[in-house]
Amino acid sequence: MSPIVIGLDHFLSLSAVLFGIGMIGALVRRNAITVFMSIELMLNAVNLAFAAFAYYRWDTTGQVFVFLVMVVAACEVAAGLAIILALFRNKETVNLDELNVMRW
Amino acid sequence: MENWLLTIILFIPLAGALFVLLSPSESHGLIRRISLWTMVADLVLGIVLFFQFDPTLYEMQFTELKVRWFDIGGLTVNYSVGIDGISFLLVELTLLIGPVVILSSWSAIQERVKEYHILLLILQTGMIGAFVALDFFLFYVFWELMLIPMYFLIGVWGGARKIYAAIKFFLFTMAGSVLMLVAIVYVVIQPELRTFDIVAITNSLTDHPLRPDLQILLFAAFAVAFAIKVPMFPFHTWLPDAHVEAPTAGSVILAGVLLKMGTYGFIRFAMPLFPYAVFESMMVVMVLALIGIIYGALVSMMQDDVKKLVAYSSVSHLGFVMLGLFALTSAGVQGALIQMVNHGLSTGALFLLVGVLYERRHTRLIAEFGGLSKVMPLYAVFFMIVMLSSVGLPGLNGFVGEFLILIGTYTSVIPYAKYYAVIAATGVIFAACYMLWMFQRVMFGPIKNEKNKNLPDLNTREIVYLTMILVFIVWIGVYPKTFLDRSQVTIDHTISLIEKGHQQTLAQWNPGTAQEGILFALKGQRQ
Amino acid sequence: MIPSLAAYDFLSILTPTLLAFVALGAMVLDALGSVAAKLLDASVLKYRSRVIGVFTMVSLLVILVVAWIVGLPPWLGSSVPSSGAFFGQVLPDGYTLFFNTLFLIAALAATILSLSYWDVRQERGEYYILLILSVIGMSLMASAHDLLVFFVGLETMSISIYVLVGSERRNVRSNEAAIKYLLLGAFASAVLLYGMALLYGMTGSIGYKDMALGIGNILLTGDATSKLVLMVGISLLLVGLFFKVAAVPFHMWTPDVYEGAPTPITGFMATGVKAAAFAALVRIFITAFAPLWSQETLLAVLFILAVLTMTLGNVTAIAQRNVKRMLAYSSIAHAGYLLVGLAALAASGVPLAGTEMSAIFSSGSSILFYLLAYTFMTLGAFGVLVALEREKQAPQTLDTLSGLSVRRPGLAALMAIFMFSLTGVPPFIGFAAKFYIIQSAVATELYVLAVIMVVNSAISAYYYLRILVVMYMQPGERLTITDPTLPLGTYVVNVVMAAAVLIIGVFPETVMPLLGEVFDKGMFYFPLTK
Amino acid sequence: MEQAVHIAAVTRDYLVWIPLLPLLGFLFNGIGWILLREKLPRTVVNWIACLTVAGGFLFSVRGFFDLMSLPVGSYLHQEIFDWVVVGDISAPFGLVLDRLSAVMCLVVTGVGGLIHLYSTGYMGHDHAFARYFAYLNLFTFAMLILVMAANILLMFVGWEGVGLCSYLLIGFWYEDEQKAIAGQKAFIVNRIGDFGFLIGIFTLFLFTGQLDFYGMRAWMADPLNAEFLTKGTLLGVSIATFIGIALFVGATGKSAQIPLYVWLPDAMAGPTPVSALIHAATMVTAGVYMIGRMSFLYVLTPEALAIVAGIGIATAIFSATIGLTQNDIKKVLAYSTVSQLGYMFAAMGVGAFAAGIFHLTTHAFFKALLFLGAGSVIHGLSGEQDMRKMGGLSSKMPITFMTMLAAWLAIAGIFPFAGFVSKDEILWKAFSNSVHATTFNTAVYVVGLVAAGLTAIYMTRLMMMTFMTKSRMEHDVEHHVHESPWTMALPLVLLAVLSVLGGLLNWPKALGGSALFEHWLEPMWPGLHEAGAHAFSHALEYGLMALSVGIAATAIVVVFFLYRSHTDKIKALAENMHLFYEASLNKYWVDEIYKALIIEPLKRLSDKVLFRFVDVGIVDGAVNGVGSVTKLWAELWKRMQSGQVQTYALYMVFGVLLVLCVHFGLR
Repeated sequence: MSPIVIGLDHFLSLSAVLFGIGMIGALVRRNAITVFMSIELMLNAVNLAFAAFAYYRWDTTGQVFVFLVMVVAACEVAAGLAIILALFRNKETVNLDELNVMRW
Repeated sequence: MENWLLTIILFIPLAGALFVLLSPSESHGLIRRISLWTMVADLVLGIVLFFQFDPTLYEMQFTELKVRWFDIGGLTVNYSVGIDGISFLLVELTLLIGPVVILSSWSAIQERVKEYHILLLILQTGMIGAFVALDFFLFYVFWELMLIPMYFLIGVWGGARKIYAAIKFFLFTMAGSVLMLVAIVYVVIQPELRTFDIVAITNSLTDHPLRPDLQILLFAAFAVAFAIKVPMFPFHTWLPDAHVEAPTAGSVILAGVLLKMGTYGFIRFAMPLFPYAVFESMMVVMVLALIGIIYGALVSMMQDDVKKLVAYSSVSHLGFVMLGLFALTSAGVQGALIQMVNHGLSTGALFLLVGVLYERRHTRLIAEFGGLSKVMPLYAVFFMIVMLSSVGLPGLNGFVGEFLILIGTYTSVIPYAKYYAVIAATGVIFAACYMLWMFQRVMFGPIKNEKNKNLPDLNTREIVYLTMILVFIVWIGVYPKTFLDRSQVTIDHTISLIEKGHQQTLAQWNPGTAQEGILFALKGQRQ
Repeated sequence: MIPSLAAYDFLSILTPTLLAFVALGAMVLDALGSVAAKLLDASVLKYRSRVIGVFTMVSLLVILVVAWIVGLPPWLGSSVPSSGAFFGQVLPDGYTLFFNTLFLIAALAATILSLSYWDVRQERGEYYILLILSVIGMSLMASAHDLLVFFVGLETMSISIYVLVGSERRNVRSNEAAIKYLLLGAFASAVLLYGMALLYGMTGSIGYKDMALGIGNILLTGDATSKLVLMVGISLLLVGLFFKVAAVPFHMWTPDVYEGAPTPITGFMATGVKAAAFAALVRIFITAFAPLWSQETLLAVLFILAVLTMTLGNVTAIAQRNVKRMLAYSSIAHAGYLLVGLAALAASGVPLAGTEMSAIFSSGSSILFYLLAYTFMTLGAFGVLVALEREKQAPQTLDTLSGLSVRRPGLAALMAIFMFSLTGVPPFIGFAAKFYIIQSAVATELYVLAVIMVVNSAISAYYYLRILVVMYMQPGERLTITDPTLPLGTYVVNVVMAAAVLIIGVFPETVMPLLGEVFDKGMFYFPLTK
Repeated sequence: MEQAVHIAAVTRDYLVWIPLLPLLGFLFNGIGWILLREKLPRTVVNWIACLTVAGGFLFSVRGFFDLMSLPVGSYLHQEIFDWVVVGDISAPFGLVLDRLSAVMCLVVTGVGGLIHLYSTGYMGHDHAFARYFAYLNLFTFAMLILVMAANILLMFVGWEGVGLCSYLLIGFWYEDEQKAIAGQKAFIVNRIGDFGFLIGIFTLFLFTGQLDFYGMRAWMADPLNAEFLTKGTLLGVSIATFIGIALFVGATGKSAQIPLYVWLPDAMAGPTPVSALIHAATMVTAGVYMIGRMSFLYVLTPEALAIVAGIGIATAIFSATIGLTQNDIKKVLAYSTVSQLGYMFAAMGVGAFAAGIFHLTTHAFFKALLFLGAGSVIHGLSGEQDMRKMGGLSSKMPITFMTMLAAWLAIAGIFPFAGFVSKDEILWKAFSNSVHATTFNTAVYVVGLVAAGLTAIYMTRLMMMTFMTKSRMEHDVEHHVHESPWTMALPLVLLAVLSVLGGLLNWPKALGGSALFEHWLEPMWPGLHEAGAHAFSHALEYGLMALSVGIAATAIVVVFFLYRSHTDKIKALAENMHLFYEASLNKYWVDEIYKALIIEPLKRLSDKVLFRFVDVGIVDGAVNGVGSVTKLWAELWKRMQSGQVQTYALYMVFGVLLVLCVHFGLR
């Protein structure tokens, strides 16, 4: 029996799975922070895909992209946490179900 | 001057609006005088136009001024205006109505006088523009431009259900015209046309018509827009509401000019551009027109509100016009055109008279009145004459139009023409019924209602503007030649265009329908 | 090889650079302000943000002027396509110039409105800095010729906007709007990024030009899997952009966020953000996705989304009583109209260099024109709202507007103009814009789309007119005017917008040829050759 | 088929004055009334009114003599201006005075003038006298237009014009709602007739391409064309017949024939002189005149003529039976008018055009006289119209009585009064003419004879109840009964003379006369030689005359004695013939039937069905329905916006799936 060669498809599948998990998390969890982290997970899935492609194409662009995504993610977290904090000050909760002052 | 005449006429009201805008809003007298003199000046120029207009030409006249406006998708939109026999009469009508409405609202309108007059003046420009525009884009701009002032006139100065009426009016018209917009765009970007020039398009499309099925689609798009304005039977329900709620001036303009936009659109655009569709849809249009005639008359018979009665009678009258247009005979179309003017005059006058009553009694319910001839004899005389003209009494204008339409239809070679004419002719009977009955209930009999005991009779102002209309009611009735001559050539030309276009369609596309030869069938009938 | 560093290559980043300096200046002012507050007394803080605001306003104006003075001549002058600056990652073309102008106008208006909006509320100095940063992002999005730059721009813009939306920190609605926008935005960016990743993987590049070539090759020679993955990537990328332009069903955030955000920011988002998103969208369409134009499926997607967006936006707007929320739905609807233009673009044939492209040009320029028109109308409308919120610091509903024509005739008249323009009635700019879109749609034989569009504009008449109804035809509630005199700025904005709406509406020639230029001559870059 | 006389038009410029003068009178009085109201001096109005008509009369006389001097077949003509001239439709405003219209003009202006004079007295106390005379002049104008019109379209102008005036004059005292409604009824019923008339005009123009009378006549003179009209069919009848019937429908309206006669009795609401002028002498005879005018068409279509004759004679007998029992003096006269008009149509129908026109003339004399007499009675009794409240006036109002006596004998057809000559001519023609089958002719004759008898009966009844029986007046009324002033008496006398001697105008050959009138009109009727009389011996003619006179005389005598002495017998008679009596008294309930079968259903249809159901319900309902459906969707989609972030995200996911599906599903 020949050893399994880890190929591009595997990386991609993994990243797809991660992305899916992150998406589901973002859809089902009710705590704003958790949802936020799920979204970070999606971003990381993307990073994985980029990295994989970069590696198999032997092309650095992808890796550069990964760095930028990380930076952007960091910024988003920074802004996001600040906003969540402000919200918590006013509403004493970060449960997304209770954020429905504005609807219809 | 000559080249600019039309443009000046077109924009004088707008200039007037500007002056009104600049004048202080509390000095009502000034505002009213400015607007009045603007309209009068326009009317005077209209008289100049009357004498400079050459009745022997069917081509557009006063077209010298043509300015490039802007390009779109490689096509040039021009500012180009002009009139031929068809638009000429309607423009003159509009110019005549102008001062009348200002006078009619002299004392009736007391709040927001400034805005009111600005809107009236803008509306005037819009209406004239729609009649004189020779560029499709320009036409559409004016066509829509009329909506805004009318919308406000109904909505701000209207009656109890004004908002409903105003929105209904706007949405109805808008819904119709947007489809026309698409159709217009489709037509102008046709590779063989590639222009907004109405005359050029008309000529080209009668020489090389569009594919038959396309013609029918486009015709439908145009027809709906115009049928709503006319209004033809199923699309008429905005009219009673708009009329009843609108202030007197609004109703007068609505009946006097705006409704003519629809019929004008048919004869100017829908019919010459899509001649094949005209013949294909003839049956439908005719039947709708007939329904309009009978139905409008019957419904108006039982109305308890005078304005509503007159509104429904408009449906009936405009039905006649449509009948005449689609009869495609010289007499029929000629009659239709005259009838447009007649309806503008007599129905306009009717609304003015109702307005006079409303101003005095603040009600329009027939039951509230009765025996007015006793207290308002002069009013009774005017009312009587106008009523008779609307009934179509020979010697007054109404008869000339209706007779020409009916005989034009009866002698037309289109299928079932005779039946159409006969059925339509019954409308003349019903007209007598509802008008006379209304008149009898309002003017005759003893004065039942105490409030009517001492109503003041017409004052000078009212006499003046009513007389302005009355003159033409009699003139057209006794000596219609003045007006017929000026449109005859154009109308014959237009009809020939439509027939030619139809023949061309049959020849070039060979749709293989039974329509062939309709035009020359039955010619032997007169052996 | 070394790319040519011709002077105008740097025009592409001129605006962002200048803005960056302005932001820096603003920060310095901010810092100085706080220091001064420490040294002197806290009362200084009251003026700090005002000062920064004015500074921002002035410098935005300057940049606008500079951008034109410096940008216009080379653009009109040259006919050679530039390979762009930074290895062709950004393109210094008329397109960029146009959108920079748009963004600057929006930002300028937003700044001025903010000045009058905030001086009756408490605020922080970062506000204007964030505003400037978001403009930098937008500018990058417009000039980007490379997914990387585009992404950076996008995020720069988005993150600043997130914070701006939440800048009324004491206001629950503001917070809620911010967090909703943030979460969904991040979610959308993730989707977008995933699409980018797949595209990169398939085409092996992130530059639009090379991507176009790659896509072309795959379509010609690729196997099924790669085609599939490619399509997934493209779809996800589009979805990310559709989110920003608020196309149904990616619009859900719009009403809430627009309602919660401070009104000037709402105006800014409705115009700037939407414009930026469309800038990127059109650019990617014309360059990177050029080979796809032959694909029915892409057209189908646009078709369906356009119909959904227009119809849902317009119909739902009817049910709204809160004016800001209503305008939010109306902005969705207008995104729909723009999508019609995009569909027309996609339907006008593959843009091979050297082929007859008048159709492309006209539909492209019609999109630009519509964006311009939409910017003016919407900013104007929000300007009026800002003015009203000064006298009644509560969400403006149809009830608070009632009788406005008596209370404030001027504002009412302005509002009326903007409403008619949004409805698309001549002689206002909205009509001309719609006309251009319809024309291009019909020209590319998208008749159904055109008809649906006009029917929709008829529907839209209903709710736009209702504002006129309450303003003019209903007795007003006797509302005591807290501050009868509006700051000059607001009036200036509103009047200027109204003037633009009227003048450009009557004379489209004032801008249209220029927009044509954007596409047909100059430096716009078409990747494919026969 | 056109006979030898060669038609030639002679232009005369004074023709215009005939209608123009009354028009001027109308303008003067009308405008005067509008501006000055009662302040306008009464005498001026009177003079203007009468003189203008008199002037018209003089010009008519001039035209008459002019015609005499001209060769047979030529007619006077004046074209004033182009009226309706469109495409191939040419209807100039032109007047024609030929032998036929000359007669009519003389009648209209002559009798009309007398009635104007009479009115000056009759309306002496009315405050709106200026308005009255304005209307009266306008009527004269319109009637003259009708008579002198050179083309059928212009005739229609007059046709509707007189209708208008009758509307105005019936409703002259508009404060009384009933009067106003009566006027309205007249106008609308006439409109129904005019509908037919219009159709006639259209068809005529469609097939002949002519509107001008003499143009048509010339056109039909061409055998080919005539054949085209007779052979060609429309809706199953020959074109000529179709046109003939359509035009006759108009005539039934204007001249109050079955089924459109219902307006005329109500029309008595107007001032009595008006009834005399419009609803007896002139307007109502317009239909007869029209048929005479169009004779060249009718000779082509015996079918149409048969219908005319049938309807005419039926109307004659029908309304005569109603006249028997009416108690309102004017109502009796009204129904008698209807009946007499029926006679005229019968005459036209059997092709005895001259006889018809002649009866028209004599009838104008004696019926006008009867009305004026009745008017003077009413005037004298200060407004009383019910005959049961009269009686014994012969002594109190001698002039009125004497003159009415003449009229009575005339209409009853007693030798040698005018009525006798004209009526007998009709009966004889009906018997002898060969246009129709003999049976038909005989039927017409017999019915006519009966109707003549009935006429004698109800007229006698009227005379008895009014004048000769003992007074049944209320006391205060009786107190100031007075003979009318000379202005009213003079016309009575003149008309009486005419009623007595009018017969001489057309004294039959059989009685050694020369039938002047008939010869005078001869050139007007083309192609009647074939339709001429069977050869009958004079003896037969004498016999028939004697018969009719005898019938009339017996009727008179019987009724006279009944009313003189045996009033109880009358009651008994009424009792015996109870059913008939009721029916006749209630005019056979025709008005009620019309109301129930036509008017009410129409009202219900237009109100309940068309307006409330169709218009408000369906059409407008649909419009508003669209609106509310849209609103419904709006609410629905609004609810989609739950406010929960993750649902939004979920929608986005759906969106992604949608996009992917489109991408791949469409493969």
